[in-house]
Amino acid sequence: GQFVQILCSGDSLDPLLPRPFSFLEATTTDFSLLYHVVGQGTQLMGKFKKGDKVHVLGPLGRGFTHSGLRAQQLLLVGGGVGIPPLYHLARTLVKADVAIKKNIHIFLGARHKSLLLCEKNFKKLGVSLYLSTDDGSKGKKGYVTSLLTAHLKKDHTKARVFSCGPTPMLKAVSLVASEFGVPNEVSVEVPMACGFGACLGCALKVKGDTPGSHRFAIACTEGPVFEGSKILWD
Amino acid sequence: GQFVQILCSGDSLDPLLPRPFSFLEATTTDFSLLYHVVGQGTQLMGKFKKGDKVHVLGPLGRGFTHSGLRAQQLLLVGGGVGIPPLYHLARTLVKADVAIKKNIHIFLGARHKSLLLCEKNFKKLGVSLYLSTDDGSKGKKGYVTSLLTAHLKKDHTKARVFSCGPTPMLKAVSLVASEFGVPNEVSVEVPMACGFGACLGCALKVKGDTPGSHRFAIACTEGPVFEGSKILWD
Amino acid sequence: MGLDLSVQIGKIKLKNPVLVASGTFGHAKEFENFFDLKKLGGIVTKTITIKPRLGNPPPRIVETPAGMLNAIGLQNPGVEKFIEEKLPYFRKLGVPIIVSVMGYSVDEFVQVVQTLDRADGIDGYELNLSCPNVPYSSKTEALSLVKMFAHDDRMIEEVVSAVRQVTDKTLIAKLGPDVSDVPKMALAAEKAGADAVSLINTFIAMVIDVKTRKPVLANKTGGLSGPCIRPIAVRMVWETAKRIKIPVIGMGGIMNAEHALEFLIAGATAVQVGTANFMNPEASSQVLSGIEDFMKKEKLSSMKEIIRSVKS
Amino acid sequence: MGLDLSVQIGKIKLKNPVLVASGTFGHAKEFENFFDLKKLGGIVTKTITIKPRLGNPPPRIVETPAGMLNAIGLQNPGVEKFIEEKLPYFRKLGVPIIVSVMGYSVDEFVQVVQTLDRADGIDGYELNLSCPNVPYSSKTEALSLVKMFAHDDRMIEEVVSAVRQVTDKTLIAKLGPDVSDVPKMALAAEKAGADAVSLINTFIAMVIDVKTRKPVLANKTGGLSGPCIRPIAVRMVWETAKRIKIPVIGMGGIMNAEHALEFLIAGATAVQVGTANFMNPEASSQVLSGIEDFMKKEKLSSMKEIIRSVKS
Ligand SMILES: Cc1cc2nc3c(=O)[nH]c(=O)nc-3n(C[C@H](O)[C@H](O)[C@H](O)COP(=O)(O)OP(=O)(O)OC[C@H]3O[C@@H](n4cnc5c(N)ncnc54)[C@H](O)[C@@H]3O)c2cc1C
Ligand SMILES: Cc1cc2nc3c(=O)[nH]c(=O)nc-3n(C[C@H](O)[C@H](O)[C@H](O)COP(=O)(O)OP(=O)(O)OC[C@H]3O[C@@H](n4cnc5c(N)ncnc54)[C@H](O)[C@@H]3O)c2cc1C
Ligand SMILES: Cc1cc2nc3c(=O)[nH]c(=O)nc-3n(C[C@H](O)[C@H](O)[C@H](O)COP(=O)(O)O)c2cc1C
Ligand SMILES: Cc1cc2nc3c(=O)[nH]c(=O)nc-3n(C[C@H](O)[C@H](O)[C@H](O)COP(=O)(O)O)c2cc1C
Ligand code: FES
Ligand code: FES
Repeated sequence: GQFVQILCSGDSLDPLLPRPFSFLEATTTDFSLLYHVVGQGTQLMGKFKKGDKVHVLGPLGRGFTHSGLRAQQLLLVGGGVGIPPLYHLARTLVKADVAIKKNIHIFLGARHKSLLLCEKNFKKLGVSLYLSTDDGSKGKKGYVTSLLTAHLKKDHTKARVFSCGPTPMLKAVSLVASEFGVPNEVSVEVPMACGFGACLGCALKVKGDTPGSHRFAIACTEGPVFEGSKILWD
Repeated sequence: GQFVQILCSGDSLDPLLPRPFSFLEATTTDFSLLYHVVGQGTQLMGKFKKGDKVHVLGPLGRGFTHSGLRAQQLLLVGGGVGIPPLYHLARTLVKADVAIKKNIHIFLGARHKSLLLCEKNFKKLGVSLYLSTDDGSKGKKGYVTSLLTAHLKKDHTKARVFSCGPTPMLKAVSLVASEFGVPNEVSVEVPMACGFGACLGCALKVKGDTPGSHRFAIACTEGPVFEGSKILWD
Repeated sequence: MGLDLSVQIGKIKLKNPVLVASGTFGHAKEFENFFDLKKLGGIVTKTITIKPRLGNPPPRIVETPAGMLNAIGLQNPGVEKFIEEKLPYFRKLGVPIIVSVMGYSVDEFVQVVQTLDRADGIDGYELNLSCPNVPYSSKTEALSLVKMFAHDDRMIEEVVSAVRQVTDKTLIAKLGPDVSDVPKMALAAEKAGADAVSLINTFIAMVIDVKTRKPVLANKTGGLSGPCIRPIAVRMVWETAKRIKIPVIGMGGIMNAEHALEFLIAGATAVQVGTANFMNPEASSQVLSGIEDFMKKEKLSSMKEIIRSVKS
Repeated sequence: MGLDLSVQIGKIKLKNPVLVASGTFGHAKEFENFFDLKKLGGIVTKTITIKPRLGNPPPRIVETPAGMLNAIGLQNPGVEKFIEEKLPYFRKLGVPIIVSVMGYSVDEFVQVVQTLDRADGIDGYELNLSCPNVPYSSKTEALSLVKMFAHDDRMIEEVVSAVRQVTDKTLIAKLGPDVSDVPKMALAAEKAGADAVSLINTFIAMVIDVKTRKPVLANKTGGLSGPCIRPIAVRMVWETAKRIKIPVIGMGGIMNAEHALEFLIAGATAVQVGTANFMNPEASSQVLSGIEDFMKKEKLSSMKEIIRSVKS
C-alpha cells in the first residue's frame, strides 16, 4: 500500500537513508504505523519520544485498488510487516463503504504467533480472519497460502486477492491466484533510497511491452502495488 | 584535569569519534560531569535517558598536581566548560585535606552570567569566589585575568595558579602568572580522537629540550595539564 | 542592495550556483510539489544514451556508512524518447537545462549530442565520462583496454574534442575520482575545448553480504556517493581549480549550504546537489537559501567574493 | 575440533588474520590494559623514518561523516630511538612485529630497513609508500616530480627492489588508494619481490572551515580513514586479489568482525584494524572473537574456507 519515508537518525548521517513504512491507520490529519525492529533504523525509531519532531515524507506510492470492489469477494493475504497495510486497506474499504465486511476475508501468516500482527484490529473491524503459523503456535500449521488455496477451492467467484509480505509469500500467493484465474495485487518490499522516483534504485523486474521481454519498474512510484501477474519473479 | 571519552552516538557512526569531558565529581564508583551543548555529540548526549548504557573510557590523562600544596595559596582560574574540572580539583583537595579551604581562591569568567558554571557548588564548598563576566551581567565586568592580576598584586606569596578554559584565557592567565613569577598549571582543550595516546592527533606545541626548539606534546597522555610556562602559545 | 548569486559556466549564465546532479533528480517533475523548481541555478538530467537502456537488475542500491552505493546501470529511455517525452517538461521550467550524455564509443557520444542539438530547450551538455557501471570501448586500438574514458587523459581529450566539433553549446566534462591525478584529466578536458569540468562522479565500490558471500549489488560494484566522500571531493576540487582556467562544478556529499560553501571556497564556481535529494527533496532549495543567508551574514554581494577564497 | 585461524604472510605465520594498522595503535603499550595483546595476529608499528620527526603542527585531526582526517606528519622518534626505546616492549609481547618504514628517497628506505635489520625481534617490514602528508623525492630524475611513491608503479618497483636486496625478512608494500589502477601498483610490488601488499592507506582529503575559509588541518590536507572508505577499500582488495599471487592485507574502516570478513571474503588473507582502535580500544580483539564465532556458526575450520570465497 501507500507508505511514508522516515528519517530514523535525525541529524546523524548514519544510517543515511530514510526507511519506508506502510500506514496502519491514516486520516487526512494523522497516521499510525506498526513496525518490527530489524536493524539500525528501526532501533533508532524505537527511541522516538512523544513530542519528538521527525522528518516524514508521504504519502508515497500507489496503493491497492480502492474502487469497483463492492460486488467482489476480497481476499487479503498478509505476512510479517506486510500485515499493517492490509489492515489499512480493509479498514479504509469498510469505512468508505466501498466493500461489505462479510465479503472481506483476511489470511495472515507468520513464523510464530507473536508475529501475527493486527489480529485484534481485524477482529474489531469485524471481518473474517484465517490464521496460520509456520510452527503451529496459532491457527493452522504451515503457510498462509494453503489457507488461501482451501478458500479459493470452495469459492472463487468474483474473488480478488490483495497481498503484502515477504517476497517468497507474494510469489506463492500470486501463483495460487493465477491458478484460479483470480486477479491479484501484491505490494512489494524492495530496497529504496528516495521513495519518490528520483533515484531509480527500487527496480522490480516486470513483463515488458512485447511478449517475453522484461523491463525494470520503479517500485516506489509505479508501485509498491503491482498486478501479481505482471511481475517476473526470480 | 583528568577526563573520560564518551561515545555520544551509540551504534551510529556519525559522529564517529568519542568526545572528551572532565569530571565534575568523581569517586571510585561513579562520576558526574557538566557539559555545554555545542554540537552534534553533545546534542545526542542531551538525549541520554536514565538507564541508558553509554560507552565511556576513563579516567584518562594527567590531572592537576594534587600534593605538596598544603602551605600554598591556590588560585583556580576557570572559564566556560573549563570550570567543572576546577571544581573537581577544589573539591578533591578539600576532601582529601590536601589544601585548606581558606587558601583556595576561585576566579571564574564567562561571557554572560548564565555561563558561570558551578557557582553554587563552589559556594557550598566554602572557598572564596571571584566572578567576572564580559558583559558585566554578574561580578566584575571584563576578563577574569584582571581579577587574577588584582589578587596577585595584593599578595602572591606562595601562590600557585591552576587554570582551565578556552585557549586565549589560558594563554592570558599563563602570562599573568609568569609576570608574577608564580607557577601555573593549565589544562588544555585540544581536538582529540582516541584520548589515550594511540593516534598522536592531539598535538600541543611545547618547548623542546634545547633552548629555542619546540616539540609536539601528546596532550591526552602528557596532559591535558601542562606547566603553563612550557607551552608555546600561538 | 540585492545579492548577486549569478555565475557563468561556458555560455550559460546561472542565476545562482546551485544545480542538481545527474541521476539524482528523476525527471524533475518528481520534485515539483516540494519547491519551486524555478529557484534552481540549473538542472543536470539523468544520463541519456543513444539507445534506451533497461538498467541493471536489482538490487541496485545499498546503504553504506554516511553514503550509498548505486548501480542503476544508466536506465534511460534513449535520446529520441527523452526528447519526445521528457524534454518538454524540462523546457517549461525556465531554468538552464544541462543534458548529461554518455556513449559506449566516441561516435556514440557525438551522435547523442548531435541528436539533442537538433532539439530546442537544451542549454548545455555534461559528458558523463566516468560512469563506473558499464563497459566501454574506444575506436583507438591501443586504448581499447581502458575501462573508462575518465581514467585516461587521452581518451578524455578524444571524446571532448569530437563532441566540441559538433556543438556550440556549453560543454561540461564530468570526471571520475578513481584516478591518480584529477587535475591532469581536467587539463585534458580543458585542452580539448570543454567549458567546465564537473567533479566528482561516484567512487567504484563494493559491499559484500557476509552471510551469502555475495556482493550485495547484482552488478557487484556500484558508485559510492554521499557525505562520506565529501572530504575527498573537496580536495579534488581544490587541487583542480588551481590548475585549470575553466570553471569547476563541485559535488560529492553536499547536504546543506555549509557543504556547498566548502566547495565554492575550495575553488568551485558552481555546485551540484546529489544524494541529498533522496533524503530531503528540498535539499537543493535549502542549500540555495543557506548560501544567501551566509552572504547576508558576511555582508557579501557577489559570488566572486566566495569562489576560490580559501586562505592558506 | 579446534579452529585454525592461521594464515601465512611471507615468512610470517600469523596465528590469526587480525593485525592492527600502522599509526593507530600507539606503541602498543597504550592498549595493554584493554586486552591481552598476545591475542593479536600481529602488530604493525607507527611508521618509522631514519631521523626523528616532530610531526605536523595542530590541528592534526578532524572528524568527517563516518570518518576522520589525520595529518600527523609521521611524528616518530627516528629509527635509532625506536630500536632503543620502543622495540623492547614490542619484542616482549610475543606476537609478530611488523615495522612500518618510510623514507624520503629510495636510499632512506634502504637505510631504515638496514638499521632495523641489525636489531632483534622484528618479523617483517611494511613499506609505507603512500603516506600523503610529506613531500617525496626520488633519485631517478624523471620521476622526481611524482609526489608519492605509491602513485607510480615504477617508483614502487624501485623502492621494493632496493629494500628486497637488503633484507630477507617479510616485506609488505602498503599502497595508497588515490590511483587509477591499484592492481597495477600491486603487480609492480609483486614483481619487485614484495611478499604481500597492504591495502589501503588513507585517501588524501580536505575539510574547509567556512567561517575562517581555511582548511581545518594545519597541513591543509589529511588522510581520510574510517568506515566511510570501507566500500572503496573492499572493491580495491577484491580487484587486486584477483590479479596478484602474493597475499593482500586488507583494511579501511573495519569496525567489527563482519567488516573484517567482508575483506577476507573479497580476497584479503589478513586484515588490519585502524581507526576503530580510537573509538574502541578492544576493537581488534573483538574482531578476532567475532571471526571465531562466525567460523563456529558456519562450521568452518580454517581460513582457507573464507579467504577469497566471494561468489559471483
Ligand atoms: C513500501 C514498503 C513498506 C514497508 N512497510 C513496513 C511497515 O509497515 N512496517 C515495518 O516494520 N516494515 C515495513 N517495511 C520494511 C521496512 O522498511 C524495513 O524493515 C526497514 O527499512 C528496516 O530498516 P532498519 O534500518 O531497521 O534495518 P536495516 O539495517 O536496513 O536492515 C537490517 C537487517 O534486516 C534486514 N531487513 C531489511 N528489511 C527487512 C524486512 N522488511 N524484513 C526482514 N528483514 C529485513 C536487512 O537485510 C538487514 O539484514 C516496508 C518496506 C517497504 C519497501
Ligand atoms: C580534556 C577535555 C576536557 C573537556 N571537558 C569538558 C567538560 O567537562 N564539559 C564540556 O562541556 N566540554 C568539555 N570539553 C569540550 C568538549 O569535548 C566539546 O565541547 C565536545 O567535544 C563538543 O562535541 P560536539 O559534538 O557537541 O561538538 P562538535 O560538533 O565537535 O563541535 C561543534 C562546534 O563547536 C565547536 N566546539 C568544539 N568544542 C568546543 C568547545 N569546547 N567550546 C566551544 N566550542 C567548541 C566546534 O569547533 C564546532 O564549531 C573538554 C575537552 C577536552 C579536550
Ligand atoms: C542513484 C544515483 C544515480 C546517479 N546517476 C548518475 C548518472 O546517470 N550520470 C552521472 O553523471 N552521475 C550520476 N550519479 C552521480 C551523481 O551525479 C554525483 O556525481 C555523485 O552522486 C556525487 O554527488 P553526491 O554525493 O552529492 O550524490 C548518480 C548518483 C546516484 C546516487
Ligand atoms: C591517526 C592515523 C595515523 C596513521 N598513521 C599511519 C602511518 O604512520 N603509517 C601508515 O602506513 N599508515 C598510517 N595510517 C593509516 C592506517 O594504517 C590505515 O591504512 C588507514 O587508516 C585505513 O584503515 P582504517 O580505516 O581502519 O583506519 C594512519 C591512520 C590514522 C587514522
Ligand atoms: S526509491 Fe528512488 S526511485 Fe524508487
Ligand atoms: S587523542 Fe589520540 S593520542 Fe591524544
